[in-house]
Amino acid sequence: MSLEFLVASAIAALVAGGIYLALRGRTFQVVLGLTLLSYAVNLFLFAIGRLVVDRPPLWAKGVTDHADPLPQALVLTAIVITFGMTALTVILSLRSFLESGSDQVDGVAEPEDAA
Amino acid sequence: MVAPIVVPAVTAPITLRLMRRHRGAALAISLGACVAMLVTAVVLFAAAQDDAIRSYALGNWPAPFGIVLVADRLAVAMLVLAAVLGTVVLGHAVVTGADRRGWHFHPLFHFQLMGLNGAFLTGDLFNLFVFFEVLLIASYGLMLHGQGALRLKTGVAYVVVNIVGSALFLIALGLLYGLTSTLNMADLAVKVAALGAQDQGLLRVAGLLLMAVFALKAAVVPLHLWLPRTYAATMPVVAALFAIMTKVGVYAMIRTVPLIFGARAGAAAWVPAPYLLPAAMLGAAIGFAGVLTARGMREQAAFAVLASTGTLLMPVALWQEAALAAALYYLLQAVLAGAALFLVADVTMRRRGQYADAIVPSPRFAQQDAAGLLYLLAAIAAVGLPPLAGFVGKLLILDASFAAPGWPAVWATILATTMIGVVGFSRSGSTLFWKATPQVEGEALVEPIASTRRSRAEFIAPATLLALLAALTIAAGWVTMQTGATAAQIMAPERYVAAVLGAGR
Amino acid sequence: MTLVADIIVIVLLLLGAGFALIGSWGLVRLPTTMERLHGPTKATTLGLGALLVASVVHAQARLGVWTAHELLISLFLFITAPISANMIAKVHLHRARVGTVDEPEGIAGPPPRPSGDGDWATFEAPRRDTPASTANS
Amino acid sequence: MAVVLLMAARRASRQVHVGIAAACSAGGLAVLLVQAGPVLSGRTATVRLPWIPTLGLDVSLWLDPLALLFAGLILSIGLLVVVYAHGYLGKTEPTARFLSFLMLFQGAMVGIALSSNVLLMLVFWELTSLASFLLIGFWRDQADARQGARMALTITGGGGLALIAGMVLLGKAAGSYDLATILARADLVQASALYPAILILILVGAFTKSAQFPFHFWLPHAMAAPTPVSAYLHSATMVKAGVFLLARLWPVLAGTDWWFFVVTSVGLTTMLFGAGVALFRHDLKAILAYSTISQLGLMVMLLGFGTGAAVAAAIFHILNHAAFKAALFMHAGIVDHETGTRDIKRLGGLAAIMPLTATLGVLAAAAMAGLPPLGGFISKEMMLEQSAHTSWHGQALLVPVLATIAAMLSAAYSLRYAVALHFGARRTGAVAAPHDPGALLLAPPAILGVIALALGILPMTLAGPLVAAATAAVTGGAAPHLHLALWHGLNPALFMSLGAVAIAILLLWLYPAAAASVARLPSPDAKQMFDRALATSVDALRRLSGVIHRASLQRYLAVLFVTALALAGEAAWRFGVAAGARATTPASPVAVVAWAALIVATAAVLAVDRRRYLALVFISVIGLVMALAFIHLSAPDLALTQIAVEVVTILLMLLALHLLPGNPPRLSAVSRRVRDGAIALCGGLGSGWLAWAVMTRPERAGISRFHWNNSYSGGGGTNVVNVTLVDFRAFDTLGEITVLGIAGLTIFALLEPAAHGVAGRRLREWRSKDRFSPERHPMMFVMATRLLLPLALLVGMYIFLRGHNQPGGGFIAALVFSIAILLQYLASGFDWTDVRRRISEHQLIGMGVLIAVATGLGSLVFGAPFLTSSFDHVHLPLIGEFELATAMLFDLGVALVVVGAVMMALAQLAHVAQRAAKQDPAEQDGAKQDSTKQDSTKQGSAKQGREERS
Amino acid sequence: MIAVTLHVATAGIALALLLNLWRLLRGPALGDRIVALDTMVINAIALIVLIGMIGGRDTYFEAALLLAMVGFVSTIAYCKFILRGDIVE
Amino acid sequence: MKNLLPHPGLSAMLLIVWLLMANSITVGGLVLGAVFALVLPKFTQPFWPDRPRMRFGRPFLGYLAIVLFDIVVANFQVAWLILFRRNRDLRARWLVVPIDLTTPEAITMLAGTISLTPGTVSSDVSADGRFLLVHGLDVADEVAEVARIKSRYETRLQRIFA
Ligand code: NA
Ligand code: NA
Repeated sequence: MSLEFLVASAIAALVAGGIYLALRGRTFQVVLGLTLLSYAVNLFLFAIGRLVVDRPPLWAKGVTDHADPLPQALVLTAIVITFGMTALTVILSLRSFLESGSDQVDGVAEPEDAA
Repeated sequence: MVAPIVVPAVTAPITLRLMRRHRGAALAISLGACVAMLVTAVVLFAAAQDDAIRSYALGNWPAPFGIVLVADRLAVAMLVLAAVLGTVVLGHAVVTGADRRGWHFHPLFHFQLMGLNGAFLTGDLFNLFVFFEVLLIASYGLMLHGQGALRLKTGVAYVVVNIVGSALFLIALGLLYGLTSTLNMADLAVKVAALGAQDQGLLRVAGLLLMAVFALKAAVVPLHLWLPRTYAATMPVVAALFAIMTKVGVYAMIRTVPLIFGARAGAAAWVPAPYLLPAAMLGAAIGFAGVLTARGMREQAAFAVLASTGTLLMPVALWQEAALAAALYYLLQAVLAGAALFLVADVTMRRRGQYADAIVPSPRFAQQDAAGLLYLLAAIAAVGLPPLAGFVGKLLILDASFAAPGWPAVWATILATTMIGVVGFSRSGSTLFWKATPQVEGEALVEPIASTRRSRAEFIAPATLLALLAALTIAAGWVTMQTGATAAQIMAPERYVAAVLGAGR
Repeated sequence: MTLVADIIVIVLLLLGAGFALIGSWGLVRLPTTMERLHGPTKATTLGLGALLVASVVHAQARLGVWTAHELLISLFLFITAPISANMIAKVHLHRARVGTVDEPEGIAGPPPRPSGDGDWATFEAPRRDTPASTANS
Repeated sequence: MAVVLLMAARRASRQVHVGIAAACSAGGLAVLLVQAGPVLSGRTATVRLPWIPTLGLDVSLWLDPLALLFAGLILSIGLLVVVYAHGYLGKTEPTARFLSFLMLFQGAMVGIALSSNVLLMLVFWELTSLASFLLIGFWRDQADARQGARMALTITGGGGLALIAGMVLLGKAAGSYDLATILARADLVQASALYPAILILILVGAFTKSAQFPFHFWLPHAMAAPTPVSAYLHSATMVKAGVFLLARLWPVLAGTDWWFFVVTSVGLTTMLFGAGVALFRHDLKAILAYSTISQLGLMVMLLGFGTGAAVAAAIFHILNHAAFKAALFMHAGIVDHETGTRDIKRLGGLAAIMPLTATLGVLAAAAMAGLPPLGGFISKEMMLEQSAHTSWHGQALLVPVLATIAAMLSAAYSLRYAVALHFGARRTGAVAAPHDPGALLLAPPAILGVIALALGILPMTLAGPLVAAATAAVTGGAAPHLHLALWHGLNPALFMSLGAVAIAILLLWLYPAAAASVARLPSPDAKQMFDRALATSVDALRRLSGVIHRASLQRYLAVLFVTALALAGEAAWRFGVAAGARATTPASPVAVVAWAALIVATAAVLAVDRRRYLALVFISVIGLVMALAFIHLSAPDLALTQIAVEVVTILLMLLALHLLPGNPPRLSAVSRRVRDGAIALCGGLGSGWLAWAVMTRPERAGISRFHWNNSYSGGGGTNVVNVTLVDFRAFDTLGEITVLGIAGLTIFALLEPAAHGVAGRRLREWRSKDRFSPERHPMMFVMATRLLLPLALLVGMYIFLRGHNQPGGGFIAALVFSIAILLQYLASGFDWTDVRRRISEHQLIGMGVLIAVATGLGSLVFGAPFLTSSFDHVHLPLIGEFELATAMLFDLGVALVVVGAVMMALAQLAHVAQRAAKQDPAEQDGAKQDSTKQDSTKQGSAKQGREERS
Repeated sequence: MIAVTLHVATAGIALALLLNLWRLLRGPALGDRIVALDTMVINAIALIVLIGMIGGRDTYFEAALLLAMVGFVSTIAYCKFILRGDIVE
Repeated sequence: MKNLLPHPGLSAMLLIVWLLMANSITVGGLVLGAVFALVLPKFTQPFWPDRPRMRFGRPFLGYLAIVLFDIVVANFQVAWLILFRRNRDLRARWLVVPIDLTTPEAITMLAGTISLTPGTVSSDVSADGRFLLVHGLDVADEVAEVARIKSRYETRLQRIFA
């Protein structure tokens, strides 16, 4: 098995899991789904620079063999943004639950005791 | 050139700091910043009149290695539009006190403008993503401003859908980078054109996914589902600002397709082409049908926004210069008209007590005639009847799309949907402003706003937008000349590439 | 010298990996939660410690530099590992006391009460002005 | 041309309003009269202002005889109507609004007449529809008025849209939108493949406006308008716009079989139908409305004949009809005004009590009946004469016979109107003793009546030149030989006319019986049908729209996923996405193990998805594997970030999880889960394959080569990733921290009010079903964190300072700082920790953004672009060489924002439940009263309280 | 020789990770799962150290240090959640 | 001096940690480390009220040595148990250790030591802070084990935290 296959199949698994969870009915499941999706996207964006083992992009004189630094920088930016978005989503869904008494994404109110 | 981004970026934290203790000063700075932004935008606009495309290398790193801002006619026109809309809407928010209905309105507002301006100016695809995120997350904040159960619930959907959209954006972007190893849009144009046969499939996947993302932002059918409730649930003054948000998606298409996915892009040439036109036609149909069936003014305005996007994407989808020019004119007026509808909804619902914006008869309310007149004018603009700019826009579209493939369908859609819109607005308008029910005793649970000098000030902003629409009509000759030149610039991407990468390349 | 260093490195590596593996094996084969807790808290700390020392020696032997910062990792682990174990034990005690189905009592049975009239902090709020309470500080 | 906004003088007296409006009309009329001489002598006056050159839409007006005729008609009747309205409208009616609408209409109408650019004409055309809408709905409290207005707008506006299409096509076919040019290119247009479409579309526009069958039904309902409006718009002018349009475009459209059959047939049908219905209506205005329909049909039919003589007849009839019909409407208005009813069955014998009114009514009705010596007689004769020469599809008799029948019916309803109303037994409706009205009401119709009479007696003098010139303008030829006179000798037309009148009288004799039998006929009510059709379709659309736009995130996402999949699938299917040829990297066993852990953990997350706590635990595993993968694949910065973000995310989720409802039941059905599973599977496979395809392609030299080469020399750092973040792509980072900052602000805005209102109540009432340990702050943990805090801060400092050259940087350092502080919250609780913090999150975020921007702006001072970095290696005695880079200052801004945002999210979330619990009942009530409209002072004080604490 | 040993050691840690994973999936007690997760973190640190040694570079030290420092935070948070529900009170 | 250097022990530790992290001893590193070693304790002062006085002299070093030695021993013991002792032969026991230490810092250190050393894990402290609950993996004699813990670790800690 090649690393490329492992990464690609990991992306596949994460995306599949992410999509499935994102399509569920409770906000927390959706948040989990988004988390999986963001893992997948980060990995994807990272893999786009091609996989290089043990050649971190730290400049040194004469070194030419290195991982592509740019996708890493992009992924870093993406991680930060995703974190902000995740935090917001988590708190928004919580707040929405507190306001409506239901944690269903489609806003069907449940009786209080079921909550 | 960086000012349209820096000004709001500085204003936001300052207003954040000042708002607590010195509201007056904060308001002055906030509004002043909007005006400054407007002035900057106009200066840039004036500079762009020489038809030169200017690029600005951030951090002094040359393109395509660093991030560049690019001010071409399209970008500066969008800047002016955003600044105008921002100023008017902010003024309205202050006058109506909407900015005090929750936390951090002003910082969020300026961050929103920063995101918009950044998205318009940037010449880098990943940077476009970043500014999309800035404007989106600011829009989440604004969208939730004022809160309430419905708004929060709707907000969850809005946020989640857009997060998934952002994930798609990254995947598309990643694919493009994987194929071309560049992010600069001009450089992408060059590299995409040079891709070999084996990469065409991937290229097309990337292009189509990117278009799907833009379509989601632009609320193109069938990716529009999120829009009506979101815009209807938010505060009208915020929704008025959002009138430009869907157009950012359209902007992104207009920016990227001729440049990156133009004729030389192989399998990705004019990449949204087969699908955009039918989607746009459906969008116009669904939008205007929504105008007819809406139960509330905000919902109606939201559908009108949807309709305008559909209408404007029809000529865009033809990817021809004249059609694009017509689309750009329509875009300008559609943003103003959509915003006007929301602001009119705002002044109306503030006066109708618990009837709010529901399209049902209510007892007579304060300043009904004035609100009715504004509604009439806004509806005229939105639906595209004379004498306001919507009509001119539609005429331009009809004229420009003639003889393009599928023009009879485009024409039929535009005219038929206009018809539906006319029926819709006339029904709702006569229900809202003509029909009256007697005042029921003790009904006014929510105190409506009475007619006062202060409350009359609330009409300034919507009236301003309508005046701008009128100006857009009267000056249509000049404006169409501008949009024509803009379209010519867009359809000649080699000039953009040369301006960004230097003539040597 | 290099040979000695190499041998030290090899031994430490095997020792470290071995202890880590044994610790994890303990986690699998020991009968209940409390017993399993012993594996990681001990075997892995030394296991990791041995690997870190191996790394130090290795760096010295190969690259000729003294790098001691690996030891910091051990420092942090020595501070944190007992806390983790303590908290997990509390989880176990609490859940066993509450009677959760999937939290069987270990072979040691329920914990004896401390002498005197009180109970363990997991079951009884720590009393003020005692070392068990940090509320007074 | 003459639109005056009376709104400006809204508060002035009605006299002023009427004065302005009348002056307006009169002024326009004066201008016309001045121009009339030259125009009739063949010199067309033109005005041309460029408007939208790119579109070919100019404000170009011309005044040819046809325009003159029409504009004169509009302005003169307008003047009379304004005067009439002054008498007609009640004292409390908003005359300013009424007259401004009326003037808007008048201006638009004149615009139609004068436009010499077809696009401009469209503008005015639609404006008339709009003005008509406003005027019909003027009495907005009446349901009839509102519905009538909407119906009129729907039909005429809709027709207008067809007209738009027709006109633009016409312009395209003729190669210009300039009317004169178009009129000269009939051959071009008629040869065009578009001609049938152009014709049909334009005819639809004209027929709807002129209430031709089957678009006629809006007109009777437009009678809900005040009578001046009916008189003006719906008899004299607007409805004639369609006729005008046919006349205007006659040279370019007429003369073909298409034209003849469609126009003639529709006109003839309308004429017959309108007349027939008019005979059996009892509402005065309804009679007049159907009569108008019929008369319009007549004019249309004449234009359809396609001969110059027929055109002349039509044009003369336009004049006649305008005079007598406007007069009749005003008459009906007077009757209504005085008697309180318009029901002809409740009225009779008015001649005795309202002699002047009666005289007027009889005179005008006689004109409508086509009796000599009135103008109506002449034009009817001309019509019959023309129809006698017309053969319809080989049927020589069809047109004359039907035309005679129509004339007969017209005579019948006209006579009925004259006789039943004014003679016989006295019936006065709701009022006991009606009387003639004042001069203001009487004068305008009187003038019109006189004109109607004069047109009969002195036709050539009064109308001859005008009709001739206008006819010439229509036909585009020389002025035809025209002989307008009462007596043309004994020709077929006279016999047809005589016969028609005779039968009409006979018919009136038999009227009661006929009326009874007609009443038994099913009478489909167009309005009800229209309303029902509209309501049904609105309901259906609303249901459809409701189904489509149901508020369902699940659906939004499913559509999004499916769309993306379909698009990607299309591309892959059409062009293929094959793997590349790049050599793959063999995976070590440990990589396989880590991979297995990730796959298993992902599957476990799905398997336990509703046991959220466990799902989170498995998410942790995935995060850990991700970090390991980043290490293995040469991305230490990413690994660091991943590790730190993971912890913060887990804390956040646990905080939220605590307040969310417990393990919930499964929501979705099996079928739904299968569907979602299929989507997920496709998405997973697709994205995995895309990744595979890219990874197996050889990499290309791209822009990152530059980054690598310039990282140290140009950016002053060896960690290329960090240099990219804070230098090459610092602008991205600026945007990114802005995102975080906004997230922080939004989170605060979300959580701050959560202690109030519904949410606050729910928080206070919230009780977990789980039993918890009573121990809040475990001793060992607390003690360890006290030692860890300085250590972690030190590590953070280290990571921050070396980030430029080694893995690390502001963002990771900030996360370490945040975690160090969060650890204190975790161990010692919110209150304990919060009082010990020195700086608020707001300040951190604000300062961070400002520092980052200011760093970028700093370079502007030195004349370099925004965000240009600068660095130097500084030598200090004792300390040695170290590096100072502005990029580090930028990184400091990053760090501040990150700490601020993270703390905002977690601390606020941790705080919210407790704050709600601490709310005293008094404040609860205040909050309940108005949860959305919090006044700012209360927020301010809450805010201050928070600030003082921190 | 050292290279071989390094790979052997790595394989050992990998095996240890698998064992942890098994316990994590299996439970049965929550405590078991948390221990398993905690141990995974420690083994991951070991793995990072070994990867650093194999590559002969110092670059991964921070990652290991960070994991040692913050890895236990999530363990504690998971425990605190079970014990108190509210992890910050 | 006390103002400038309120916690010499902590400061020294921070300095050492800094130097270890920097992985080199340079003047610049020392200065920077010293700055942090001085500033951080002061900055974190509010988060650690009543920092106990500790003696970092010989007793402390001796204690460290013993603990390190015990950790190694413990690892072998526990490894042995894991590998070769059958589950049913495990003599897992709860031990209740009465403690004479009075500061939470000291008790925590004791508890931590117990967890790191042979076959024992500190599981809880009593609500009054006078007993530790310790889990032994294989305890033959409970009383002897408790006595060993007290004599080997607690007495030394008492000296350090005097
Ligand atoms: Na109309
Ligand atoms: Na009408």
